Amino acid sequence: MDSLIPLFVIVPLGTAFLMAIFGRVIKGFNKVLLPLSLLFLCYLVIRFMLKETGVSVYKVGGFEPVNGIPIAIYMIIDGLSKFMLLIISTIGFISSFYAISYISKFTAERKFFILFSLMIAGMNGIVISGDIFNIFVFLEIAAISSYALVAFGVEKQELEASFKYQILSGVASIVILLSIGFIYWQTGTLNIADISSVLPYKGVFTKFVAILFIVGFGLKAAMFPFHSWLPDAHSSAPSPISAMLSGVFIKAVGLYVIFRLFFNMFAFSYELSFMIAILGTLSMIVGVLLAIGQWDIKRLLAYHSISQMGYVVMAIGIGMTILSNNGNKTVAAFSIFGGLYHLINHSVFKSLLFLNAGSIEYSTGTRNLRKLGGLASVMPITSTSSFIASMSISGIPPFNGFFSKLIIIIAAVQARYYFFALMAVIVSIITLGSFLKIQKYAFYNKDKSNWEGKNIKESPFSMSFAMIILAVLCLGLSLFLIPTLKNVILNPAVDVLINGLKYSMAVIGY
Amino acid sequence: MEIYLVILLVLMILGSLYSLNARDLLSAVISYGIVGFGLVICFLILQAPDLAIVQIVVEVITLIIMIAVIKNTTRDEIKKQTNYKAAVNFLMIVIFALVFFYVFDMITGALTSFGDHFTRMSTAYIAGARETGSANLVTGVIFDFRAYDTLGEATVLFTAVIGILTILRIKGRKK
Amino acid sequence: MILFVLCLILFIIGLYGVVTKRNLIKIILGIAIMEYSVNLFFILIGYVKGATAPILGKAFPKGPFVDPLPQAMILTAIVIGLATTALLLAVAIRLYRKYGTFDIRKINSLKG
Amino acid sequence: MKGMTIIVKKITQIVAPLIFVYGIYIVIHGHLSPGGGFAGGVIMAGAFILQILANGSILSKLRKQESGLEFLESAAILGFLIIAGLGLLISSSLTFFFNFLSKGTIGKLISAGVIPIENVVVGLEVCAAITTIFIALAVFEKEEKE
Repeated sequence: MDSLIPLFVIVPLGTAFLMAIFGRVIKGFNKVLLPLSLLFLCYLVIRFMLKETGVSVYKVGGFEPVNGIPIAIYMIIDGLSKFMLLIISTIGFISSFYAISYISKFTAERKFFILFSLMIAGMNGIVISGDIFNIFVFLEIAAISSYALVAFGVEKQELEASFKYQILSGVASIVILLSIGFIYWQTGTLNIADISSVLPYKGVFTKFVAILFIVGFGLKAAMFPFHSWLPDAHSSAPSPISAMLSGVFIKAVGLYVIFRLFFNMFAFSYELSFMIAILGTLSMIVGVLLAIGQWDIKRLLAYHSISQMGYVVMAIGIGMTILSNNGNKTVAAFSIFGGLYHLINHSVFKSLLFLNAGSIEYSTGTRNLRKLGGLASVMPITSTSSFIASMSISGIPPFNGFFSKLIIIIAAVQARYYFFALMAVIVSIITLGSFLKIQKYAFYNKDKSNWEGKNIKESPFSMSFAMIILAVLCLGLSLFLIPTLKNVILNPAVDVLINGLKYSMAVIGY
Repeated sequence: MEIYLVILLVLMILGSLYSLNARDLLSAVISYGIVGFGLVICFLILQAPDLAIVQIVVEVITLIIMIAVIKNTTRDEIKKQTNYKAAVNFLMIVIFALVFFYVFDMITGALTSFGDHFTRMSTAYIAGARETGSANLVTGVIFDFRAYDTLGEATVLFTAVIGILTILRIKGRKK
Repeated sequence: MILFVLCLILFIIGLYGVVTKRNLIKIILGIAIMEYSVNLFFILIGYVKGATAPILGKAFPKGPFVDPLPQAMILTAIVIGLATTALLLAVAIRLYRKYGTFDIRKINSLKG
Repeated sequence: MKGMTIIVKKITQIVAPLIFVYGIYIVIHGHLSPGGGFAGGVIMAGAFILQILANGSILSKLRKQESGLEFLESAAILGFLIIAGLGLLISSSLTFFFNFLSKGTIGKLISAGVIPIENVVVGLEVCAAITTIFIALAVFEKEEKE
């Protein structure tokens, strides 16, 4: 079973290279191969989830540790990696399936599918890697393919968004490389587990490097002071890519690495964890406030991404502060559970909302809410699924978003962070207002004058099908609270974070 | 030997400052070459011939590409306007630099000084040269011990090529 | 330590270029300078006094070697830097065709 | 682009093949002396770029998507992945990136197992990639006008 780990990188990379060679010659090759390969990855993850419970370690090249020091690049699959891999491959499969019809409006479909596959390969590489420099390399694969995908339409706005994104993300990459340099200077190793056993827990050095990492990966994850690139980039990309970027990319590239490094590599201090919780709260508030005045659907959704990621960061930050104070571990676990649950929920409903926006744009040719109206009668699938997703993101029972937000709020109250809990409630209410606006202006008002005389139809099969699956998942994810599912998917991931220092024990044995 | 490096680095810093403040884009790009070629000599002094070769050819290609871009567009720098925003940005950078170097000064105690590097992971890479059979240890590391990184690196280049071809399409959408 | 400080000054200068310059090409140069300074930083870390280049063979002495791992990492980083710079230039040339200028403040069709 | 004077063209005709051969040398001796797939690949690309710059007439015939180059690049990097994957299939412990050929003696041209092969594959990939990047950026202007 362990020897199947490299397939998570080999399959998407091989798919991309094969598409580059044969895609030009064989008709329809790309459209079949990419969803199939992602479906295979889904199967592989689920197999891993069911068969493997502990930590699987794979040494690339087969080099055993010398004198107890690991020398090979390690591929590691534990609960958190499996959780992220599940999100990447499911959302990736659904978005690629959606893209089959959607992308026919663009030229150079083959390049779209190649870049899509490379992005998946980059994210999978990050998630299964146990080596910081390796994480950097795969981060660059994912980032460069996303730059190109953001600019895929090559119009004014898309190029501009891509340029801004590239500049900020490029600075972030360099800062990450610099901090890897500092780590290497101090420890002489690159393996995360080995670093955690060598790095001094206290001291200015550790804090300094931790802050450099927060700046680097915070820029990639669009946390509060670094959020300015996200609305441009996510709203300019083609819709399946917006769904991938908002739903998966910022989590796998930004948040996942922050969690991994802070829980498993640094022993975090109280100040840093409190800072993370504050940053999360601020992104939550700022994102939702900036979203109020937006009339472009995708831009509005992009701002809500900042806000919803704020929930996740806040919940994890609260968990970290409790852990660093040696507080009640159950509360910390509950808070982190809420954060991770909200992470997977967000990736489902936010991708669905972006796919809805794409479907509206596909049929009507505009994203401006003022120019839409009364679409409920002509686009039933889009409007219904959009309604489900909107209710889910605003936290209305019985949809999944309600449960995760409730858990986060309860955890914040239990941890006596009443201010955070209050903010979470208020932000949730504003979110509801914002999404009622979308529902009203796009689907349910009676004003049909904007598209009088135009022939507007429901989107084609592959797009509708993708939206239906995600809408069902929106309801289905509520079932993740059932103990059987919880024990397979969420609890192993929470365990990895709660018992952070067991990681190096499991990987290198000391 | 350290003194040569210091002189080179000062030269590189002056080159980079001139490059960023030049009134003409072509001279900006050419003085940027000072930084790149200075780096080549630094690599040679620091016993990294592999990197020196790669850096010199990459620098030449980068300069050619940049000059090709400037030749196809414009050489003129934007007219300077002093406004408060630029001043604020400049001040921010200065403050950032001060804080950065203050903290850097604090942490240097925890780090080995120049030339006293100790190896942990790469002890085995040096000792295990026979295992790879490669006389060039750097090649041994990039193609054997850490070949997986190299696969990623080659993929980055592949991605960039596909991305550039994507971005330079004339028409993005079908009519 | 003076070498590390000078190297990091180069890093700050690159950052200064990215933050304060308005010309797209200058911003790209700033990013490239930052990239170079980090490359140099790694090699400075890996240097061992009196050691030789890590190559076995007749022409090369068999003394202590400098650390090959930072060199391998920077080999990777140089190529990645080339890729990012090229992609940035491609976008810059497209933007110039669309807007007729390299001024980032005139390139502002996205608002809000 | 018109290209350069006759002197430059003639000298390029002599120099470019030499640069190309030097690039091949660097690639093949990657495991013995400084250099390797990346350096050699870029040098090889440099030979092509020199030819293109000197003889403008080549540039006017080129398209942005030189399909041959793109094919070469994709095939080379697929080859790299296949070599890595072969290790997975051949070794008994299913090791990705297993060096499955005999190591030979250090310092000989044919030694170090799969490293020289990987060097050649990477060299081809880099050469094709850099040339494509240059052509794409240089030809873009011309294609836009058409």
